Amino acid sequence: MSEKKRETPLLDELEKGPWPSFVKELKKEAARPMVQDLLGQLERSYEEKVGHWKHGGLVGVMGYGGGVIGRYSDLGEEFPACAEFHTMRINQPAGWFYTSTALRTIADIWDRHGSGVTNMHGSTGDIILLGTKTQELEPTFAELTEHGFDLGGSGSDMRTPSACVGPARCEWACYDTLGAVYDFTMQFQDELHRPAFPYKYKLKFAGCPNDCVASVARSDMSFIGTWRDEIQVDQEQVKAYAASGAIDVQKDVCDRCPTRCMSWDGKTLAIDDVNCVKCMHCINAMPRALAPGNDRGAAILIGAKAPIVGGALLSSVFVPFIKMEPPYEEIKELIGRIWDIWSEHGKNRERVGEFIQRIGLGNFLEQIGLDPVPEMIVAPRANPYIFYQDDVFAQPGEEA
Amino acid sequence: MSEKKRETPLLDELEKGPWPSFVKELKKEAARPMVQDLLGQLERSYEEKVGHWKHGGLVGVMGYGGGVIGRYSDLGEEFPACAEFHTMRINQPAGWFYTSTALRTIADIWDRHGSGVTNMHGSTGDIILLGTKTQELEPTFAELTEHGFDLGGSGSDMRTPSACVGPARCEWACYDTLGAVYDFTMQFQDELHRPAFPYKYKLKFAGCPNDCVASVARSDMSFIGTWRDEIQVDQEQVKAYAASGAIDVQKDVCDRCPTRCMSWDGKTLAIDDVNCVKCMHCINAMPRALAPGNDRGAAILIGAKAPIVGGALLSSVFVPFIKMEPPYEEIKELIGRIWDIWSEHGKNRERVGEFIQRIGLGNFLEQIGLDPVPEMIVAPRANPYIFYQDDVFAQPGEEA
Amino acid sequence: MSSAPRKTDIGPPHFEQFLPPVIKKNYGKWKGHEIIKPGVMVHVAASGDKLFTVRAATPRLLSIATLRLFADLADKYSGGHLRFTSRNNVEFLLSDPANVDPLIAELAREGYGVGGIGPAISNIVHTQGWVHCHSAASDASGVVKSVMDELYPYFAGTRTLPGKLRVAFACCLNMCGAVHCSDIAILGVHTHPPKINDKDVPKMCEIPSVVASCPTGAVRPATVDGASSVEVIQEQCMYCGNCFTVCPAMKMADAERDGISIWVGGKVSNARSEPKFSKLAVPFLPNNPPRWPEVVAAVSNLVTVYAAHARKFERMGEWIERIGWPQFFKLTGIPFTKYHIDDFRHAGETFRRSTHVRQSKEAET
Amino acid sequence: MSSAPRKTDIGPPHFEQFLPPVIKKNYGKWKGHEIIKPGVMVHVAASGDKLFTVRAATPRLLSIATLRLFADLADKYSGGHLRFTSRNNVEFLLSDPANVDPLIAELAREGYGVGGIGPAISNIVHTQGWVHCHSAASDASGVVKSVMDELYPYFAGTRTLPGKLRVAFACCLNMCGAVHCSDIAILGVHTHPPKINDKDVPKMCEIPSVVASCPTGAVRPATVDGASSVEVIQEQCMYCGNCFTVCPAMKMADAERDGISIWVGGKVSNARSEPKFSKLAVPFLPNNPPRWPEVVAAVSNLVTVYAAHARKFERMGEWIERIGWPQFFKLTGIPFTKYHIDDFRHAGETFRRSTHVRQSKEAET
Ligand code: SRM
Ligand code: SRM
Ligand code: SRM
Ligand code: SRM
Ligand code: SF4
Ligand code: SF4
Ligand code: SF4
Ligand code: SF4
Ligand code: SF4
Ligand code: SF4
Ligand code: SF4
Ligand code: SF4
Repeated sequence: MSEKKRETPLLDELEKGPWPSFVKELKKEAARPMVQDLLGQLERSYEEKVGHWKHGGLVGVMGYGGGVIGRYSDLGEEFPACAEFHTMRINQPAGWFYTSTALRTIADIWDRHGSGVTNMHGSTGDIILLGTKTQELEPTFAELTEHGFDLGGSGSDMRTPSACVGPARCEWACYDTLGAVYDFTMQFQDELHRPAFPYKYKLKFAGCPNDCVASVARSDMSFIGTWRDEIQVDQEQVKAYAASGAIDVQKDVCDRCPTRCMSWDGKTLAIDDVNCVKCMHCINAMPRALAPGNDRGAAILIGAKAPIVGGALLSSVFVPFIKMEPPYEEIKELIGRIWDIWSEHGKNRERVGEFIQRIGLGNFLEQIGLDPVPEMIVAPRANPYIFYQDDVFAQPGEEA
Repeated sequence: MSEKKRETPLLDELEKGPWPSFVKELKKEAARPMVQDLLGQLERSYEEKVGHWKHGGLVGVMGYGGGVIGRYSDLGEEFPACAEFHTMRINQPAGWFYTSTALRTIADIWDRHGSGVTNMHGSTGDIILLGTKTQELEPTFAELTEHGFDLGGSGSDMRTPSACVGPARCEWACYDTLGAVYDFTMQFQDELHRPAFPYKYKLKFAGCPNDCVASVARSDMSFIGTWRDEIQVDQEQVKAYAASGAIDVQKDVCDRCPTRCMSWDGKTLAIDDVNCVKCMHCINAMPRALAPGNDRGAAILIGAKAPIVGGALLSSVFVPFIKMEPPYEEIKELIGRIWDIWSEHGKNRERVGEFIQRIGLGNFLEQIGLDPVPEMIVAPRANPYIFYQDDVFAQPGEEA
Repeated sequence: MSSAPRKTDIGPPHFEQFLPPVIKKNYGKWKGHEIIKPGVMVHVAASGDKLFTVRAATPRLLSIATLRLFADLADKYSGGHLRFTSRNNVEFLLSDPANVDPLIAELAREGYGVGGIGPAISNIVHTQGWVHCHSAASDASGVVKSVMDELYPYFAGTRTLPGKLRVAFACCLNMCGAVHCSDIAILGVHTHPPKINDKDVPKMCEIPSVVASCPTGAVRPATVDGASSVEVIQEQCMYCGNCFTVCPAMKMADAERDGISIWVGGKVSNARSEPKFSKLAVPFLPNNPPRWPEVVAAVSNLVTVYAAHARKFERMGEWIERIGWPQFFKLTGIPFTKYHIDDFRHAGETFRRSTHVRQSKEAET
Repeated sequence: MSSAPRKTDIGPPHFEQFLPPVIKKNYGKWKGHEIIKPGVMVHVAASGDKLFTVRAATPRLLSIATLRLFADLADKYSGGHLRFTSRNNVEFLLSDPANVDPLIAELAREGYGVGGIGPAISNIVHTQGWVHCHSAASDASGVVKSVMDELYPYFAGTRTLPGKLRVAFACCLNMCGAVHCSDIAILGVHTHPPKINDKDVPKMCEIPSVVASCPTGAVRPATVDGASSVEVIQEQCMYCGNCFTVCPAMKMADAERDGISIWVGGKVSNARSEPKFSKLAVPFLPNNPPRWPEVVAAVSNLVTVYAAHARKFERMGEWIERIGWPQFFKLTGIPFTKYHIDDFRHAGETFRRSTHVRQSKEAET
C-alpha cells in the first residue's frame, strides 16, 4: 500500500555500479505516491519475473487520436497510486536541443501533473512523460501548448519525425536535417495527431550515410544525406595522416573501400569517384583530409520496420538523389501520393514496406508515378514469374 | 503427307553458317518417313510459331515406370509417320565415355527401331533416342539390355545420375566421380526405374568446386569434391608464372581470392589456408604451380531445382566434408533416410529442396539424425520467430 | 488551466531558439572535429570557432530532479545549452574549454560518467520493460543497467575497441528501437503460446483481426462453451505476441518461460559495408533479476572476443563476415543449434549455396 | 527380339571398358594440362604420359549417321576412343599428337568445328523446343544455331574473352538445363494465361492437382455449363505453364505472344565468387524464326560489351557486380523497366537496402 515505504531489495541491487542507475532516478521521485507504488510494483515484477501492466486503454486529449499511451496496473488494489499510469509523448525539438529553461519548463509541468519520471527520449524520438492519470491529460496538454510544446504520434498515424544533429554540429551534413524535420513535422500536424493510416508511418532525417538516427532500420521513410560529385581531398592532410602513423592509408582506407575505387601511391590518394558509393568510410577515417563533395542532397529510402507481422525490413532506395531545399514541394507531393495509395489499398496494420512487397515495387512505382531506376535494386529479378503486360509487345528489339 | 518430300524453306536457312546444323542432322535421316514428317511438322511450327506436340501420354516398357517420354503429334493426320514420336532415355556410361563400337551399337539399334535421331546427351545426362512408336519400345529395350545398356529415369523417381570427367582426365578431381556415379546408379536401380517419390530426385558428381556438371544448380543432391588441408604450392612454378607475365600474381590471383587469404611478396606465395574457402580460383589460374591438398573428399549439398513451383534453388551445404570411399555406406544410409522422410511427408511434386524449406532445415536435420553445423548457412537467422522447444530450457547459460 | 482558446497542432518548438550562439553562427559551416579525450570532442568551424561537446551517460529514465540538475550544470558550464543524442546520452555544448574538466568532475560526482565517443560502447538503446509496457518478456532498464555496469570501461575509454559497438535492448519482438540492426542486440522473448481467456475474447477482441494478426496462421476461430473465441494451434505458434497486441485476452507473459535471446553483427551505418540485420547468437537465457548474470556474461564474452580479434574500423558484423560464422561460434564457444537456422519466409536465403567453406579442423582467426 | 529371360535393372555399362589405355593407366594421376590451341588441350600425368583432347562442336541433336561418322574418326585418330562433355560437345581422346591436325581438318570438312576450351564460349546447353516438347514457348535448336553462328568466333578462338562465358537456352519456365545459372540465359516465355478447354478438363485433369499446381493461386475450381472445370484469375497468372504440365486441357502456346527473355550473370562454379542465379536483362523479344534476329542481336550485344569491359577471369556476373547494375544497363543500352524488379516471394531481397549508390551522372566503367 502506498502509505508505507515498501522494501525493494532486488531493485536496490541496481543502485550499485558505475552506470547511472534508473532505480536512483525513481527514488529521486519516490516521495510521490505514484512513484512509490511504481517501485513497489516493479519490485514485484522482479520477484515474479512478469510485468504487471494491463493491455493499454483508449485515453487521450480532446481532438487528438494519438500521443498518449493508456496504461493500467493489474495490481491496482495493491498499488493504487499507479493504478493508472499513462504516458504522454511530447514532440521533441529537432535534434534534441534544449536550453536549461526549456528543460525546466518540462520538469515543472510534469512536477505538477505527473509522476516526475521521464524518458529522454523515447525510441522514436519523443520526450516521454512517464505515468499520469487520465484526469491530468488535458491539463498537462494545456500547459504544454501554453509553453510551445505539442504531442507526438502514436497509433496508426505519422509518427514524430526525428533527425541527427546535422549541420548544427556535424561537418558532414549534406543537407539541413533540423530544418527539414521541423518543416515536415509542421506540414503534417494533422497526420501526426489524427491516426488515419493503415498503420504507423515514421520519417527520419540523417545528414549523411553514417545515419546517426538509424533511419534505414527504423523509419518508413529515411532521408539520408549524400552527394553526387567528387569527394573533396586535401592531399597534404592525407600525407599528414600517413606520416602520423595513425592511419595506414592503404590498409585502413583503400582496402576497406567497398568498391576499391581508391588508390594510394604513398603521395597521392586517387579516387575513382564514378565508382564511389558514398559510403563515408574514407571520410570517417581521415576527417581532416576528406569531405563529401559539393553537389549535396539526400537519397530517400522507403519501408523499414520491426518484425511484426511479415518480418523486419530495412528501408530501400526510392529516390536515389534529390536536392533537399525548402519548401520541399516535390517530396511532400510524393509523400501525399504514397499515403493516398497506401491508405486506399493497404491492409490494416500493414506497414508501407510490406505493402510495397505485397503489391510489387514496380506496380507501386507506376501508381505513384515514379520511374523505376536500377539504383533501387541490388540486382534485377532472378525469378521468371513475370506479370507481362501489353506494353512489352510494343517495343520489340528496342533494347538491341 | 509423308510420301512426297515437303519443302522446308525456313528450316533450310538453318543449314547455313559455321555452327553445326541440326537441320542437316535431320536431313541425314530424312530418307525415313518418320524424319521426313518431323521436318514437315517442324517447318509448320516455324511458319506458325507454335509447337505441334500434344501433352505426353503414358507409355513405357514392362515393369518400368520411367525412361520413356510419350509424345503424339497434334497434326497426326498430316504427318502420320511422326504421329507417335516417343523418346527413350538411356542411362549414359559415366563421364560420357564411349568406344567407337559402343557408339555404333547404339546407332544400329536406333536404326532398326527408331527415327535415327538422337540427343547426345539430354540435359540430365541420358542418351536420348528421339522418336519412335509405342510398339518399338519393348524391342528396343530388349536390344539395349542385350548390349549392356538400360533405361534412365523420368517421372517421380531418382533420375539418371551424372558426373564430370573427374580422375579420368582432370588433375583436380578430389574423388573418383566416375566410380561414385556408377556405384550409386547401380545401388539405386529400383528407385531409378520405378517412380515412387513425391517428385524427381537428381544426383550429380563433380570432382572439385569448379563443378563442371553444374551440380549445384541442377541436382537435388550434389557431391562436389574438395579438400581439408593446405593447397599444394610449387613456389618455383609461381615465380615462373610471375616472370612469364601471363599472370599478375597480385592482381589476378591474390586480389581475386574471395577471402583475400593469399599474399605475394614477389618471391613467395603465402596462403593462410585456414581462411581458404577452396574456391579453386588460384589453382585454376596457375595450374602448374598449385594443386588441391591431399586430404580430399567431397561436400554434399542438397536441394537444387528449376523454378517450378516455388522458385529456383541452388543446392546448399548439407555435409561440409566427407571422405568419398566405396562402398559409400554412410552416404547411402543418409540418402535412404532422406528419401524415407521426404516420401512420407513431401507433397506431390515437392522437390526435396522445397520440402526442407517448408518444414525447416533444423527439423529436417533432426528427423534424419544429422547435427546442425554452421557451415550449412551463410548466417544464422535474423528473424526472431523461433519455434522454441523444451530443450532450450535445459541448458541455461551453457554458451557463456 | 487557462481559459484562453485551446491550442492544438502547434508542433514542437522551433529548434533554433535552443541552439547555442556558436552553433547559430557556424550552422552548416563546420570543418572538422577531434576527440580530445574519452567523452569529449571539439568541432572546429570554417570561421575558426570551436565547440566543445561533453557527452555523459544517462539511464534514459530520468527524474525531473535530474533534468533540473542538468539544467543547472548547463547554466554553470555551457551557457544553458545542452542536447540529448539519438542514443539517449546527454551532451553539454561548451564554448569555453576551461569548463570541460570541472563539468566532467561534477557529472562524475552526480553519477553521470562521461564517454561513448569514437570506437567505444555508447548507451544501450532500449525500451520500457516492466516499467511501463504490457508486452514485455523481460525488464529493460534492469538488463541495461547490469550490462552497462559490466561494459563501463568500454564506455569510459579505459578499454578500447576496434570500432563502434552498438548495443540495443528490446523487451519483446515488437523491437521498439533498432534492435534488429545492432552489433549486439538483447531481445526479450516469450517462448510459450498465449493463454487464452475465453471469457474475455468475445468482449475484448475482434476475432477476424486476431486471426489475421498471426504471422503463421496459428490462430483459428473456435467455439468454446457455446461462445465464439479463438484457439491456437500450439505447434504453429512461435510466440511473437502479435495476437496479444490486438487481443488483450491472449496473455503472453510467463514467469518461467520468458527470457532473453542475443543477436549479433547488425549495423545501420553505410560505412564500408551495407546496413545489416543482427543474427542469432544465443537462442535463450533465463530471466534472472535483478542482475541477469547469464546475459551479462554472454554479452561480455562477445565484446571480449570481438575486441581481441577484429581489425581497426571493423564492426562486429564485418569481423564475423570476414572470419565466417563457423569461426565465430568456435571463438565465442557458443553452441550452434537448430535454432540458429532460419525457418521463416526467407529461410532459404540463409543457406550456404556454394562450397565456400573453411574446411580446416583447427581454424583460427 | 530375343527369347532369353528379360533383362532389367542392369544399369549402364561400366565406364571402365570405354576408357582409353592412357587413361586407365593414369587414372587419378594427372598432374596438369595446357591449352595448345583453340579446342585442343593436353593433359600430362605424373608418369609423363600425355593425353591430347580435341573438342568439336555438335548441335546435340545428332543423326545416327553422325554417330557413325564420329566412330569412324575415333577409329582413325584416337584408337576408337571419344567422349561427350557436360555441354554436349564431342571430345576425341588422342595419344598421338600427330593425329591432332588431321582430325581437326576432317572434322572441319564435315562441319564440326573445333574450340570451346578455356576463356571461350562453348556449346549452348539447351532443350527440346518444337522438335519434341509440348511445353515449348519457342524452338530450342533454331535459336541455338542462330546464336552460335553469330558467336562462333568466340568458340573457335578467333575472338577471345576475359573468362568463360556460358550460354544456355530453355524453351519454357521448366528450365530443363542450368539456364537459371548461366552467364547468358535465353529463356522461352509464354505471356498469356492458359486457354481452358472446359470440355477436356474433367476428362483429362484432376482438378485438385491443377489448383495446387499454380504458384500464385490463380487457378480456382469452377462449374462451367454444369460440369466441373477450372477458371483462371487472369491478373494473378504469370504464365508459368505449370497448370498445363498437370492438365493438358490448359494450353499455353500462343503464336503471337510466346517469345524470349534474356537473363545474365549467373554461374555455377565456385571459382572466386559463389554460384549465382542469372538476372533479367531483356524481358521480352518476339519469336522470329528461322533466325531470331532480335535475340541474336541482344545476345551479341551482351557478349561484346562484356568482352570490352570485364577484367581477366571475371565472369559476366562478377563484372556486373563490380560495376553495378545501373552501369550495366547504361553500357548495354538495355532499358530498365518495372519488369526488372522482382515481385515474387523473395522480392524484398533484391531491393537496395543501403545508400551504396553510384551517384555520378556520367558513370563509366
Ligand atoms: C515508447 C516506445 C519504447 C521506448 O521505450 O522508447 C515504444 C513503446 C511501444 N511500442 Fe514501439 N515504441 C517505441 C518506438 C518503436 C520503434 C523505434 C523507432 O520508432 O525508431 C519501433 C521499431 C521501428 C518500427 O516502427 O518498426 C517500434 C516498434 C513497435 C511495434 C512493431 C511494429 C512493426 O511494424 O513491426 C509495435 C507493435 C504494434 O505496433 O502493434 C510497437 C508497440 C508499442 C507499444 C505501443 C505496445 C503495444 O503493443 O501496443 C509500446 C507502448 C509501451 C508503453 O507502455 O509505453 N512498437 N516502436 C517508443 C516510442 C517512444 C517515442 O515516441 O519516442
Ligand atoms: C529431355 C530433357 C531436355 C533436353 O532436351 O535435354 C527434359 C525434357 C522435359 N522436362 Fe526437364 N528435361 C531434361 C532435363 C531437365 C533439367 C536439367 C538437369 O536434369 O540437369 C531440369 C532442371 C533441373 C531440375 O531438375 O530442376 C529440368 C526441369 C524440368 C522441370 C521443372 C522441375 C522443377 O522442379 O522446377 C519440369 C516440369 C515438371 O517436372 O513437371 C520438366 C519436364 C520436362 C518434360 C518431361 C515436360 C513436361 O512438362 O512433362 C520434358 C519432356 C520433353 C520431351 O518432349 O522430351 N523438366 N529438366 C532433359 C532430360 C534428358 C535426360 O534425361 O538427360
Ligand atoms: C551525437 C550523434 C548524433 C545525434 O544526433 O545524436 C552522433 C554523432 C556523431 N557521429 Fe554518429 N552519432 C550518433 C549516433 C550514431 C548512430 C545511431 C545509433 O547508434 O543508433 C550510428 C549508426 C550505428 C550503426 O551503424 O549501427 C552512428 C554512426 C556513425 C559512424 C559510422 C561508424 C561505422 O564505422 O559504422 C560515424 C563515423 C565514425 O565514427 O567514424 C559516426 C560519427 C559521428 C560524428 C563523429 C560526426 C561528427 O563529425 O560530428 C559524431 C560524434 C561521434 C561519436 O559519437 O563517436 N557516426 N552514429 C549520435 C550519438 C549517439 C550516442 O550517444 O552515442
Ligand atoms: C569437359 C568438361 C567436363 C566434362 O565432364 O564434360 C570440363 C572440363 C574442364 N574444365 Fe570445366 N568442364 C566442363 C564444364 C564446365 C562447367 C559446366 C557447364 O558449363 O555447364 C563449368 C561451370 C560453368 C559455370 O560456372 O557456369 C565449368 C567450370 C570450370 C572452371 C571455372 C571457370 C570460372 O572461372 O568460373 C574451370 C577453371 C578454369 O577454366 O579456369 C574449369 C576447368 C576445366 C578443365 C581445365 C579441368 C581440367 O584440368 O581438365 C577442363 C577443360 C577446360 C575447358 O573446357 O576450358 N571448368 N566447366 C566440361 C566441358 C563442357 C564443354 O563442352 O564446354
Ligand atoms: S548522420 Fe552524418 S551528418 Fe548526421 S550526425 Fe551523423 S555523421 Fe553527422
Ligand atoms: S566514400 Fe566509401 S566508396 Fe567512396 S571512396 Fe570513400 S571508402 Fe570508397
Ligand atoms: S569439376 Fe573439377 S575435377 Fe571435375 S572436370 Fe571440372 S575441374 Fe576437373
Ligand atoms: S582456393 Fe580460392 S579461397 Fe583458397 S586461396 Fe585459392 S583463391 Fe583463395
Ligand atoms: S519492445 Fe515490446 S515490450 Fe518493449 S516497449 Fe516495445 S512493445 Fe513494449
Ligand atoms: S504468439 Fe504469434 S505465432 Fe503465436 S498465436 Fe500469437 S500471433 Fe500467432
Ligand atoms: S524447357 Fe520446357 S519446353 Fe523445353 S524441353 Fe523442358 S519442359 Fe519442354
Ligand atoms: S500459367 Fe502458371 S500462373 Fe498461370 S494459371 Fe497456370 S499455373 Fe497459374
